[in-house]
Amino acid sequence: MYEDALIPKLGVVTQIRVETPDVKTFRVVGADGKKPFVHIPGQCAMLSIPGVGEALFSITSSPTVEEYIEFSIKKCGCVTDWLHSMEPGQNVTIRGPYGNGFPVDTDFVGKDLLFVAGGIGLAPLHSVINYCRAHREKYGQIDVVYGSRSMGDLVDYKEILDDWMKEDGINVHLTIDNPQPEWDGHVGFVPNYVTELKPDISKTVVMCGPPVMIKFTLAGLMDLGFDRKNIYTTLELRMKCAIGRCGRCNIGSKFVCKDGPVFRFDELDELPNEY
Amino acid sequence: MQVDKNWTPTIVAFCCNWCSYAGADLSGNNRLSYPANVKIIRIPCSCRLNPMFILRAFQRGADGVILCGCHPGDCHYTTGNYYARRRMTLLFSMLDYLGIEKERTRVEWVSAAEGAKFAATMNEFVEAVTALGENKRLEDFRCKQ
Amino acid sequence: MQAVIKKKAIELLESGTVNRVLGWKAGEFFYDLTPAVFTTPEQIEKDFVYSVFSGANMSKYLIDESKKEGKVAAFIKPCDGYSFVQLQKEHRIVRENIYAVGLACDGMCDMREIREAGIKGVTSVEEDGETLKIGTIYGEKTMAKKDALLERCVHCKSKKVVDCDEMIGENGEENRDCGRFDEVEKLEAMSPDERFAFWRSQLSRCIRCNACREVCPACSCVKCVFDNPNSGIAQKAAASDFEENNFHIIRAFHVAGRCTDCGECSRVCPEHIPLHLLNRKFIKDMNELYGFYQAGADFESKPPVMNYTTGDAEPSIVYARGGDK
Amino acid sequence: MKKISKAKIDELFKAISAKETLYIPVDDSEGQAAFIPYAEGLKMSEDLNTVRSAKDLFFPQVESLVNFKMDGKHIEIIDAATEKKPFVIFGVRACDARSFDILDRVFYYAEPKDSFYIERRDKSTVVTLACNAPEETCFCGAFGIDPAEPAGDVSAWQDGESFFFKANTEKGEALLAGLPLEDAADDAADKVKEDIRKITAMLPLKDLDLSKFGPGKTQELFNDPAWATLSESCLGCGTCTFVCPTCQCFDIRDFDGGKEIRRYRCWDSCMYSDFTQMSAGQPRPTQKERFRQRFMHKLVYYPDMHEGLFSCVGCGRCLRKCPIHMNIVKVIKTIGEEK
Amino acid sequence: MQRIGVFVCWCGSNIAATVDVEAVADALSKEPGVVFATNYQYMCSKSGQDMIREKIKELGLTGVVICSCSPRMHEATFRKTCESAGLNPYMVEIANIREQVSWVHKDKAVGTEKAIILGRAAIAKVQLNTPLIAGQTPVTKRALVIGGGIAGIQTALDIADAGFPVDIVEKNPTIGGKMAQLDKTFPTLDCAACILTPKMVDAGQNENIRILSYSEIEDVKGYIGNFDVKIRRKARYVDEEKCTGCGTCMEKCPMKKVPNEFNMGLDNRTAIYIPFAQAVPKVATIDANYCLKLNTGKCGICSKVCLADAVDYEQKDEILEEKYGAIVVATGFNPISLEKFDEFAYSQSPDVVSSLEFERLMNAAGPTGGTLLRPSDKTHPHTIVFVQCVGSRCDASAEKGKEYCSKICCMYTAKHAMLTREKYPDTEVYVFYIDVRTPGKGFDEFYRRAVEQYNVHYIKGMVGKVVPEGGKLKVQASDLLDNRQIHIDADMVVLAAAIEPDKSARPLATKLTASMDTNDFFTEAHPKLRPVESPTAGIFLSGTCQGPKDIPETVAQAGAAASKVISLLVKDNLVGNPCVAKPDELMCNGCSSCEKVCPYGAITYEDKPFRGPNRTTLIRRVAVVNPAVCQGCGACTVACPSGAMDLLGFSNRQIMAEVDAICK
Repeated sequence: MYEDALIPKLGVVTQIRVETPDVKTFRVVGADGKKPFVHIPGQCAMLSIPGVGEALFSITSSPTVEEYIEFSIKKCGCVTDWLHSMEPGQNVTIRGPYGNGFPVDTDFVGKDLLFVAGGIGLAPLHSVINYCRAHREKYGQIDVVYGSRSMGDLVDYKEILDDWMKEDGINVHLTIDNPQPEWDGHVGFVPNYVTELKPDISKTVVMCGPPVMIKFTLAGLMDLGFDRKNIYTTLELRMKCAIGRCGRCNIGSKFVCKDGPVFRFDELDELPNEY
Repeated sequence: MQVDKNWTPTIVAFCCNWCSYAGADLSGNNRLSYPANVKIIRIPCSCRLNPMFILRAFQRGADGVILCGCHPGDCHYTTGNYYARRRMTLLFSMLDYLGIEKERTRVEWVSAAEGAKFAATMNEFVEAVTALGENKRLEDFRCKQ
Repeated sequence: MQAVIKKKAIELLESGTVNRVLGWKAGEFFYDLTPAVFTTPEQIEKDFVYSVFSGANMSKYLIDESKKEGKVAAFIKPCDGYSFVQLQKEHRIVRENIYAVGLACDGMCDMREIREAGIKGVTSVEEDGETLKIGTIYGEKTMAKKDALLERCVHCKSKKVVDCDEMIGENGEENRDCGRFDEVEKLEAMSPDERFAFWRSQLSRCIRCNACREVCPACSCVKCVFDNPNSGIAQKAAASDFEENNFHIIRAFHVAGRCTDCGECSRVCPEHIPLHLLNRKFIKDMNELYGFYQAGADFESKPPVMNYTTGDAEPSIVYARGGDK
Repeated sequence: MKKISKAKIDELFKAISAKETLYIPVDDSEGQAAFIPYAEGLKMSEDLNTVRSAKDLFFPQVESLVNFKMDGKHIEIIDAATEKKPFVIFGVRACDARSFDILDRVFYYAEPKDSFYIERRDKSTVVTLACNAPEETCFCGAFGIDPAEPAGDVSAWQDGESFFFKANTEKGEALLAGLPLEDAADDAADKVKEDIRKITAMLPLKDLDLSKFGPGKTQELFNDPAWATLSESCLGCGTCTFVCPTCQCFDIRDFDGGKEIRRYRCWDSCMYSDFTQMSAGQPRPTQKERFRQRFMHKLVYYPDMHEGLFSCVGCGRCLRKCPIHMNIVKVIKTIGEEK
Repeated sequence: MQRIGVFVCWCGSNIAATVDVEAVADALSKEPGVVFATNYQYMCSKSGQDMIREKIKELGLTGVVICSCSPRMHEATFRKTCESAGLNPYMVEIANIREQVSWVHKDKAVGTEKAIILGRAAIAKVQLNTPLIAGQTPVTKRALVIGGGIAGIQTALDIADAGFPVDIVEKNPTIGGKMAQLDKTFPTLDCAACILTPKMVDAGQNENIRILSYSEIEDVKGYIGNFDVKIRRKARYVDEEKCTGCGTCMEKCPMKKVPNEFNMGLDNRTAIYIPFAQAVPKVATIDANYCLKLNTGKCGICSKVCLADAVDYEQKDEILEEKYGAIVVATGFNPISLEKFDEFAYSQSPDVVSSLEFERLMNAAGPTGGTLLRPSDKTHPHTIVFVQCVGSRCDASAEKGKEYCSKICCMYTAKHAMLTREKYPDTEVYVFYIDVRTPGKGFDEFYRRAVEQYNVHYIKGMVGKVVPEGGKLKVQASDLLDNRQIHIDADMVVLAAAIEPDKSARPLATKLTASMDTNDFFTEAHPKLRPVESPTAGIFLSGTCQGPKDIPETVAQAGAAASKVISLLVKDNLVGNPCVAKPDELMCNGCSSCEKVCPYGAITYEDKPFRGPNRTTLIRRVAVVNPAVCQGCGACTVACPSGAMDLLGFSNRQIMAEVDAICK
């Protein structure tokens, strides 16, 4: 078999979990039944269905999981539609991991971490949060602010309730956009909730979510006096190769696929505003 | 041209729902046989046939494409086959201009009562295409094994 | 001519008739004029050029320009004029926002013809009657202007500007005897094998750069079927012979009856594929089978592919025409 | 240095093509030069350069990556790569020879490596040819390229009577070793070089000033208002990209042929509106952003990533082929002019 | 991806004998998306249908493929079956393995292979099917009849009789049309007025009928069941409500030299007039072209003498806006202008008349009070030559006249000849004809009576020239049967002028987006099966606007059109065919290509705002298809260069998927 980074490996989807009406989590192993590769939290992989297309997804499972990798995927195009319609046992092709990932073993060590996520934006953070939970001793306090349109749109809700919220040293703050009869938690948009919580400016912040959420949360954090050096986010642009060659995902001289997808805001400030 | 004795062409027949598809059914009702390599695709009217479909068929391995519709003047939608007639005339002329065998494409008007004509037309068309051999000029190598 | 046009452009700007002028802007060399929008008399004085290299058909730019604030002045050569009218018929341009100045034209030159005549490293050109005096880094060369003309000008079908607000120069007449179908006839006279070989040798050079499509005033679709992932036939590069043929056949078919034969597709093709011969084949067939039709010659007529008569020729007429197998 | 009389050039071509495929520039029926495999009777083009650059031979417009077979839930991955045979390209100009360096940094040296490209590069021998008659559109000098001293595995020169050859690499030496060549003095081509340099000194674009461009200029140039006017008439076609020897963007697509699904990559252009289109948005929504991307990449981003090397070689193809005559020289002069 | 169930039918042995149904089901079960495949003896039987229903529910099928007989046979059946199981009926596809496989191919291996391929094609199509829901549109229960001749009157009466309100729009001051001008009618020779005027009165008095006379159609918008029509009520300068039709104004009007169109200009009328005694509505109208008051400001006599105070010189045109569910076109015909037929001296001698003029000359209410007198000298003509086919059945290259047969001329000429001979036995009557066409009940007997009983001289041949000379008309003609030249000195020559659609028809057709043939006759939806409907849904055709007809045919078609209208208006809602064209407005250019080929006028354009780059808004012209009007032929989908127009149920991708599956 010819070897090239663009030639994928075979994978098998062994489990599909319905998270929300439009998000499913797919568990993938290699053709040999083992975990296809080792990754760093925040990295991505290319999944494809031959004839339908190839697309980049962030890996949602923590590197600490030894058996498989997982992807939480929202239905929003032809590849995702196809993935959503398939059943366990289906082959897919996979290549990766790609990107830089979060500095979990360097910059994050010893820091208080604040994770801010909106909707499907939890997917890339899920991997980091679980990694940090697994290496709890390396980090300070962990806060998670997570919001969605409604209760039904909260990804990983069960895990958050059963595991995260029951754990010491991790505070989860959930919010939904509009009131719902079954909901007794916070109601309101994520950026406002973050400001309401008045996080300490020494925290390292990791954000992922829709562009408006990022924009207003960032503004809120700036008002609180945060340093842009301590705020991270992950970006998404159109990609074909995911290895810095096809020429699509550059922002100025940086490729999102290779130099990203994780960027600090002070790094982004140096780049042209084209993302 | 060398023709493999066992080779049979793939023929796609686009038939309008109102006349020709019914004509094809009638040739079935009357047990008038025609070669099995003719496969019919039902379209509402001959004017639904986009030249893209014809080229697509050749790309995917068809050796002949035939369009059957109501006789001019009898279109269920009054004017559909008149448009189809102009479009196909121009398309066939263009294919011929590109050096693609003009015998591979054909338009035939078959009414719902002309079961015999349908069968005869198909027999004759299959024969003509068989004589031409495989479609090489509009094939796509990626659709072959 | 250039002086008159520049004067007119400045006059239109200064009188407030228009707030900008679509024209040709000087480049690095005498021949590389770029379509540009001029907003001040100073810009026009400095950079506006009208010469035998102002061949570009600018009517397609009017699709966007005519939808902007205020009126734009456009200079319309006869062949551009057909596209200009055709685009109006297709409701693609807002006529009220355009001040159209018709230009009498006696042919535009093609740099490619000059280069193919073996003249290299050109730096200047001077029109001396029917001769072009061409300065090059390898010394001065001369060439008859008629040999340097664009293909479409050699077979100029009309010198008539169909629709304009005023003319510079005398408006001319249609010339149906321009011989533009001679090449098509030559091909028709060949055997199918020869024709196939001819078109393979041409179309196999296609690099699918889409220049023909992007420059074509009839190809003004919001999104081309070949770019639309949902069309089922989207393609980016011709990955097989079939796709080369398919693209050019479908493109010619989509513009059939709307193509004014402006010849831009062939002018811009980096591989010099005679694409106009495909469009002209359709035009010739339509003329012969359904009566003479010139797209963009009027505001009312229906293109032959969107029309019919009960007595039209049957498709089998094709078997009777063209060369034998 | 070696030489061969011009009358015997066919013998040389025959000798090379007897061993491996030899590509030479040949005029086609419409007078367009292209690199095609040598066969007896083919004459080398008189044109300075081919319409498409020599990059095609290493990075072809369409390249099969892998095939798949689908059967129910099962996918089979099938090798699509065919073994690449060694080949020689003859008559590559100095500009195109530089373009290989530029492409190498993306496909050859950067991790992960591109096996397809590397295999072709490794199996090829590049014979360059000095430019006796540069065109007015040439500006390779602006990038420090000397058309009288082309790089490549073998450099070649021609005068009225002979071709002269000098091997620059081991591969080049190996090629020359087996060929029917005569020995020549080391300075045999000096007269040719001198003539060429006389001409390059007269080229109209010889003084193209690139000082405004290069690494670290992103912030300075990105918001220049001139991008809007320069891109105004751009049609958004891919001509410049596809004739460019250094453009390397590609798309990866699947084609379901019914029997097998073929995954291939093909050239793409950052000038196309769908290049960066996502279902959620478009970071380069108008032609201005797409146009700017192409030139910023060549003049700023690429140099940023690759030690100041510009991703343009001054071959002049875009100057000749752009349907509306917008090109990198106009961009350099407009954006680069003192404000 | 769909979850597809495949059901292969044996059709007893009809399919199973030449197709290995088990192998077909087995092969198809392996196709992508197929979750279930089976075969069964009679899929269309109750138990077969029950199985389909069960499997849909049990397996949550989203698509069904049935390999069976022709879809023309049982597609509707299986769609209903699936619908009853909760599956959208348009998620069903049929692979025709009976008529197109088992019945035409005798070799079982060959048949089985083809059946599998057709099954694959159906599966490939179903993969791309989308649930379709037929749209419903409410129906305005009111009809519009355009034209108040016998066709319009009859249609209106029949619709009104069924209880629906009808408006008749008539451009003239009265209804009645051409039939009102006729004297007697063939072949029974009863008087036209005697049979027509009671109908006119009925129409005038019917509670459900409103007659809008002296009115024209200004604009038509909308579609079947929901037309919005603007009607121009032309100023008649007389208040219709007040006018009693007493006629005093006509007596006093000083402007008496207005050519009387009702009598074909053979006499005069006044500027204020009621066209004829039995006019409905019987209301005076001022002819603005001739009225002294309106033209010079001086006069006003009619106003002074009107006891009802009905005259209003200030009246203006009014625009009435009404809603209708159906429109009937009954615009009728006119004889062609004879200007181009100079050889018959029509414009040189007043004694050369058209048949309609002759009709008035014979009529008791006509200019001569029913005595046949030559217009020139009011003397009794003794020799009359009738010329048939004047302007009918002409060569297309002659550039005058019509190519078609006007159908009624043979019979009315026989009638004229017969009536002349009966009233004035001393008159010699010659009829020149090319063919005498008398296919109709009692027609040929009638013609033979003219020849045999009344001794009318029928001569096969054409009149070459008529020259007025010394009070006579020198007729030169040829007798084709005897092969000789004939010269007749006639007193009168009567020309059977061809008939053509009324001039108002073409602009009206444009407003209605109804199609017309090259002769300006309205085209019917199907020449055989839908002869009284226009291809544009909701537009119906009555009378000669569709083609030449005599009175009984006209009345028959009028009734047929009325019944079609009634069957439309009784519905509260119209359920459409969901397989209609659908434009993708993001792709649409608004270039109008689709509109040009749509035979139904189903496509209109709208300027719509779209999101442009950088938060701008772009206004673009895009096509809008009215699903209530579209019939789903697909002509537009091919005309559309951008591929924006697609046909639901037969989309580009669906058809290409079938092609792919077949050619695989």
